[in-house]
Amino acid sequence: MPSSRTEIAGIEMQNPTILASGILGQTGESILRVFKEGGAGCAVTKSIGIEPRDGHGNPCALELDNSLINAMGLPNPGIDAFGDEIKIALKSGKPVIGSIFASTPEDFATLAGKMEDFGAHAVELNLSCPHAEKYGLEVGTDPGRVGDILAAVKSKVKIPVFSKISAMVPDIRGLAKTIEASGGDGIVAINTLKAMKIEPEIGKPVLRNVYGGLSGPAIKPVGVMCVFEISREVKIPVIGVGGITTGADAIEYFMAGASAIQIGSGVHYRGIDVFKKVNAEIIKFMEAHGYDDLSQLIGMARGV
Amino acid sequence: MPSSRTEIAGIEMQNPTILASGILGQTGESILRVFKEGGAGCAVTKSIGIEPRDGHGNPCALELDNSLINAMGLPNPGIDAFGDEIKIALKSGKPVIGSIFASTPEDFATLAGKMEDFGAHAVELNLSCPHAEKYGLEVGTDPGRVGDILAAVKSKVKIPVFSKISAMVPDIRGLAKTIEASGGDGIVAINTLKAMKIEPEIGKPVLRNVYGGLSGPAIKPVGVMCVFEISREVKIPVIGVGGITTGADAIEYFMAGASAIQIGSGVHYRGIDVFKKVNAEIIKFMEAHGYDDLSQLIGMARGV
Amino acid sequence: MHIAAVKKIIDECENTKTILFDWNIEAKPGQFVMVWLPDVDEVPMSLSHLSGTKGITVEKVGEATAAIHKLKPGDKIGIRGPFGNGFSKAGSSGDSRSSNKILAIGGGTGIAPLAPTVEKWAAEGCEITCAIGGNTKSKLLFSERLKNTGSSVHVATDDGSDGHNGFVTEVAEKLLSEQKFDRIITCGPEPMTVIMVQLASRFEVPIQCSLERYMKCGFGICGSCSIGGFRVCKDGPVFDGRLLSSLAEF
Amino acid sequence: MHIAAVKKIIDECENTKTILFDWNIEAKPGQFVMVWLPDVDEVPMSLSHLSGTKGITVEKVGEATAAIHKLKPGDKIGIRGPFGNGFSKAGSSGDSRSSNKILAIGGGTGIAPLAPTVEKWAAEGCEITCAIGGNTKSKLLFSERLKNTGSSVHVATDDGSDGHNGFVTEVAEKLLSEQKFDRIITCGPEPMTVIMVQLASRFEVPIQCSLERYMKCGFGICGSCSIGGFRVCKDGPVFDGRLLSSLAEF
Ligand SMILES: Cc1cc2nc3c(=O)[nH]c(=O)nc-3n(C[C@H](O)[C@H](O)[C@H](O)COP(=O)(O)OP(=O)(O)OC[C@H]3O[C@@H](n4cnc5c(N)ncnc54)[C@H](O)[C@@H]3O)c2cc1C
Ligand SMILES: Cc1cc2nc3c(=O)[nH]c(=O)nc-3n(C[C@H](O)[C@H](O)[C@H](O)COP(=O)(O)OP(=O)(O)OC[C@H]3O[C@@H](n4cnc5c(N)ncnc54)[C@H](O)[C@@H]3O)c2cc1C
Ligand SMILES: Cc1cc2nc3c(=O)[nH]c(=O)nc-3n(C[C@H](O)[C@H](O)[C@H](O)COP(=O)(O)O)c2cc1C
Ligand SMILES: Cc1cc2nc3c(=O)[nH]c(=O)nc-3n(C[C@H](O)[C@H](O)[C@H](O)COP(=O)(O)O)c2cc1C
Ligand code: FES
Ligand code: FES
Repeated sequence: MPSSRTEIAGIEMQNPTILASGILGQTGESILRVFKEGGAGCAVTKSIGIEPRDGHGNPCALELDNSLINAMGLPNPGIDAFGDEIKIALKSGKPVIGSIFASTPEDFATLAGKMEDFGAHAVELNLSCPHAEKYGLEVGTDPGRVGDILAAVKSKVKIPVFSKISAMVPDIRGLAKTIEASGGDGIVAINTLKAMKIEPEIGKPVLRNVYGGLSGPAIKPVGVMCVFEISREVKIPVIGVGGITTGADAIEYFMAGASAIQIGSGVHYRGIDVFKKVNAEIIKFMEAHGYDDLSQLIGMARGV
Repeated sequence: MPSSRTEIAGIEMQNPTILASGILGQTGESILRVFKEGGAGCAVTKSIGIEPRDGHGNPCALELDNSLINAMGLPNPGIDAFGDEIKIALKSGKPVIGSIFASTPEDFATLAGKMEDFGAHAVELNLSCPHAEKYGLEVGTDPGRVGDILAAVKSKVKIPVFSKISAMVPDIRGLAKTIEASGGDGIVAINTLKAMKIEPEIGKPVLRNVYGGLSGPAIKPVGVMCVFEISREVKIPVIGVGGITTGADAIEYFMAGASAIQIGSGVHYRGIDVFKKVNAEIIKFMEAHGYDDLSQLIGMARGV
Repeated sequence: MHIAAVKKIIDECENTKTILFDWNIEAKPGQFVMVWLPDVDEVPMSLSHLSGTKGITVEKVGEATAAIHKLKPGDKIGIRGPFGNGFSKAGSSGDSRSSNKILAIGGGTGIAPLAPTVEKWAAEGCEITCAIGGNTKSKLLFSERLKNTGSSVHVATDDGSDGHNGFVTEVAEKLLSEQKFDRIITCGPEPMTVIMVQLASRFEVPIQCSLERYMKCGFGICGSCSIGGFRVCKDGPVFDGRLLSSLAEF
Repeated sequence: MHIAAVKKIIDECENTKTILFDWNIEAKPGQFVMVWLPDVDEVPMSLSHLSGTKGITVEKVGEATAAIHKLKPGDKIGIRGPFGNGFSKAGSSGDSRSSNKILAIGGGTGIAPLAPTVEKWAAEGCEITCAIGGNTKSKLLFSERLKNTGSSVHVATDDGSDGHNGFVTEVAEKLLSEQKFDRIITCGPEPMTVIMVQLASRFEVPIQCSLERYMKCGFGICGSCSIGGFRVCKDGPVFDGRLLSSLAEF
C-alpha cells in the first residue's frame, strides 16, 4: 500500500491531514477526539491570545451555498489556561501545533514561548484572521511587520514556526519571501476570505460582527493558487488549507506544492472522520496511479 | 409598480442591471442583443487596450462547483478597431460604458479619450484583472499608482470615470479613498479573484495561463463585503459585481450600498435574459416589501 | 437561514410563551434551532412544535428571551437548523431493547422538546408515563398537552402548589421502583439530569438526556459547546446516560 | 471537466481518426465538446458517437489535431461539455412541419455530427437521404456507417474518384428538385453551408446548419464565437437557415 506519511520542518505525520485552527480545537478533549475518531495526522489548536477573550456575539457562523462564513472573533481561554488542554491533546502521541495571535512581536514571542513550554511541536502564527480588529489580517499583510514578528518569535523558541497567511494580499510571493528570509519554517495558506452576508428580508448583516471569514469548497481555487505561487517562490514547506473536503481536493493542493493539508470546514461537510476519509481517498488515488510515496505528488503541477 | 430606475454619476438607467465587462462585450452586435433580448439597463464593453491582443491560449475558461474560472487574458481588437462596435451598441439608446486596460497613466488617458470620442457614456478602468501580466491587478493595488492613473484620465475626458478594483488588497477602504480624492466618479467592485484549478488525474494546471479569475456565486460574499466597506468610506457611487444571479443577490448588494449592479457569470447560470429576470425579481421584492424606489434600499444594511 | 414571520403567539404559563411560525422542513423530536433576533442575539431553542407549523417555547430569562417575548405576529426572525440528533426510540447503538414503555422526565422549559416527542411516540403506540416539574403550579409547562396524548402525567412542584411537593426526580424514583420501563428520556436543568442518570443506572434502564450548553455555530465546527470532546450541538443535544457518566465534565 | 482515458482509436479515412472514450452523460446529436490535450491546446469537436461510449472524429489540420492523432489507448484527455443545441427534429420555433423525410448534407469532418443524428432519427422512423462530399474517395467519412442506417447515401468527390464528380451541393440540388423533403440538416465547410441555405430557401425547405467558429469558453460567456450577436457555442452550433440569411457576417 502506498504511504501518505509526510514531514514538515522535522515534524513527522502518519498521514498528511491536519485539523485546521479554530475548528474544535478549543479543548484538549476535542483534539483527542479528532485524532482518535477523526483520524487526523496532526492538529492545530484554536488561536490563543495573551488574555481570555469571549469572541464576537451571535450570530457568529452560518452556512451559505457551498461555503461557511464565521466571525467567531478568536474566543479563547487565554494562553495561561491553555497548557492543560495541550497536555491532554498530547496524550494522543501525535504532533500538536499551537496557534497564536497577537498585535505585537513581543506578545507573539511570549505566546510562542509558552506553547513551547506546554510541549507543542510547533507554533502557527495567525497573521490572517479577517474579522478580529488589531489581530490577524491587520498585522499580517505588511512584509515589514511580519518580518519583525518572525524575528521576535524565532529568537524565543526552538520549535518550528509556521506563518498562516491570507490570500487577500496583492503580493503573496513577496510576503512568502519575507517569511523565508526571516527564518520562518513553513507557510500555511490560506485563512478564510473576508466576506459578509446580508439578509434581504431583514435588511441587515447577519453576523453580529458584520464581517466574517469565508471557508469551505468555494475558496479552494484561491487556496490552491496561493500554495502554487508560494511554493514556486520559497524552499520552506507549505501547508495547504481552504475548501478541502475530499482526497481529490487534497491532491490538488499537493500537486500545487503543499507538503501537508489542513481541514476545517470539511468537518461540517463530511463529519469528524473527514480526516480518515480524505486520507483513504488519497491512498486510493495513489494506488490507482501507481504512486508509492506522497513526495512524488508534491509540486507535480509546477513541473517539479 | 415600484421603480428600479437608478442613476450613477449622471448616467440614467431604466433598470439597475449592467452587463459586466468581458462577458459577450467584444462586439456591438452582442451588446445590442444583451440589451434587446437580455434586458440590461446598461452595458460595459470588454476591456480594450491600445493594441489588438489574442489573449491566452485554451483552455481559458471552465466551470467549477458554484463558480467559473477564466483566463481569457484580455483578448480584444485594440481601441482603434472598437469605435464601430461602440457605435452599434449605442443604437440601443441605452448607456454604454467603455472598459479599458493599460499599464501607464498615459495609455489609460489615450484609451479613455478615444472611448469618449466613440460616444461611450463613461469609462471603466480595469485596475483588477488577475491574470494578465503588467495589467489589471498589477497596476491596481497601489494607491499611488491608481491616483496617477485617475489624474491622467480625469484631465483627459469629461465623461464619468469608474474604477474597477479587486478584493485582493489589504486595505480596500484606503484604495477607495484615494480614488475619490483623485476625482473618480464611481467605484466598481469586484473583479474575479485570482485562483487556479489543477486536474488531479493529469497532474497539471488546467488553464493554459495557469492562473485565472474566479467568478460566480462562490465570490458573492466577498463582493458584498467590499461594496459595504467601500460605500461606508466614500460618497461617490459604488457599482456591485460578483456572483449575482438572482434578485435576492442584487438586493444584498443594494443593501450593502451599491447604486447599480453588474452581472457576468449569471449569463451562464440563467441565460442571456438574466438581466430581465433579475430586474423582475428586484421589482417583485420591492412590491412585496412596500418599497417604491430603489434608493430606499441602497445602503440599508449600513443603517443608512 | 430561513426567515420566518411570526404566525401566532401563545402564553403557555408564567413567563413562558410559544412562538409559532411556518417552516416547511422535516425535524425530529428533540432537535433545536438557532433563533436570530436581528440587532439582539441568536440563541438555541428546542422545537416544541414539529408539524408544518413549527414552534419554540421560550422562558424569559435575559435579553434575547425578552426580545422573543416582545415579538408580535408578522415580525420576522431568522432560523437556522434544525440541528442536533434528537431523541431516538431505537436508543444508542448496542441497545436493542424495545421501546414500548417509556418514562419521560422534564423540568422547566426542558419540557419543550419532550412534548412533541411524547406526542409522536404515543401516536406510534408507545405507552408513555410523564413526570414534569416546575417551581410552582403557574410555571408548569404543557401538562394538558401531555395528557392529551393519552399518557399518564405526574406533576411535581417545588412549593407543592400542584402534585408532588418536591422534585420531579423523586416522582421518577417512585415510578421506577414501581414499574418496569424500557427507556427514559429527559430534559431539564442539569442537576435534574445528573440525578436521572444515577437513577437510570440504579434501575438499569437506558436513558437519553438532552443537554444545554452555550452555543455559537450550532453545527459542530466551533467547539464552543464541547463536553468531554463531544459537541452538544452536533453529537447531542441528546446523549446516552452511560456516555455522560463517563465524562469528567458532567 | 471529465477526464477520459482513450478506449479505442479507429482510422476512419485518410488523415481522419475516431477517438472513443467512456463518458456516462446524455448528449444530443449535433452537440460538441471541448477536448483538452494537456500542454497543447483545447479544441472544439463534435460528438460523432453518442451511446455510452462517446467518440470524436478528427481530421489532422494543425497542432491540436496532430496531438489527437498521436493519442494511444489509455492516454488521458479532458472533456468539457456537451455544449450547444444540437440538431432538432422539431425545428426552430414557428416551424411546425413534420420531419418524416429528411435530407442530410455533409462535407469533410462535418459528417461527424451528422452520422449520429442520422442514426438516431432513422431508428426513430425518419426516411433519410444523405449526400456527403469530400476531396477524394479516400477522404469520404462514414459512408458505410450512413448506409447501415438504411438511409440512401449519395456521394460526391471533387476529383470524381467516387460518386458524383463535383460538389455535394450539386447532388443536393438534384435531390431537392426531384423529391419533396420536410427538412434539411447540414454540416460542412462554410461555403457549402452558404449554398445549402440558398438552395433551401429556393426549394422552401427548412434547413438547420451546424457552424464552426473559433472557440474559447465553449459555454457562452466570452463572446469569442459571436456571429451577429449570436454565440455559435451556445445559441448554436446549429442555426436555422433563415436566421443565418439575416446576418451580415454570414
Ligand atoms: C439545545 C438547547 C435548547 C434550548 N431550548 C430551550 C427552549 O426550548 N426554551 C427555552 O426557554 N430555552 C431553551 N434553551 C436555553 C436558551 O437558549 C437560553 O435561555 C437563552 O439563550 C438565554 O438567552 P438570554 O439572552 O435571554 O439570557 P442571558 O442573560 O444571555 O443568559 C441566561 C442564560 O442562558 C444561557 N445562554 C445565553 N446564551 C446562550 C446560548 N447562545 N446558548 C446556550 N445558552 C445560552 C446563559 O449561559 C445563561 O445561563 C436551550 C438551550 C440549548 C443549548
Ligand atoms: C463546434 C465545432 C465542432 C467541430 N467539430 C469537429 C470535428 O468533429 N472534427 C474535426 O476534425 N474538427 C472539428 N472542428 C474543427 C476543429 O476544432 C479544428 O480543426 C481544430 O480546432 C484545429 O486545431 P489545430 O490546432 O489542429 O489546428 P490550427 O492550426 O490551430 O487551426 C486549423 C484550423 O482550425 C481552426 N481552429 C483552431 N482552434 C480552434 C478553436 N479553438 N475553435 C474553433 N476553431 C479552431 C483554426 O481557425 C484554423 O481554421 C469543430 C469546430 C467547431 C467550432
Ligand atoms: C469556525 C471557524 C473558526 C476558525 N478559527 C480560526 C482561528 O482561530 N485561527 C486561524 O488561524 N484560523 C481559523 N479559521 C480558519 C481555518 O483554520 C481555515 O484556514 C479556513 O477555514 C479555511 O479552511 P477550510 O475551508 O477547510 O475551513 C477558522 C475557521 C472557521 C470556519
Ligand atoms: C469570461 C470572463 C471575462 C472577463 N473579462 C473581463 C474584462 O475584460 N475586464 C474586466 O474588468 N472584468 C472582466 N471579467 C470580470 C467580470 O466583469 C466580473 O467582474 C466578474 O466575473 C465577477 O462577476 P460575476 O460573478 O457576475 O461574473 C471577466 C469575467 C469573465 C467570467
Ligand atoms: S456550537 Fe459550535 S460546535 Fe457546538
Ligand atoms: S466560445 Fe465563449 S461565447 Fe462561445
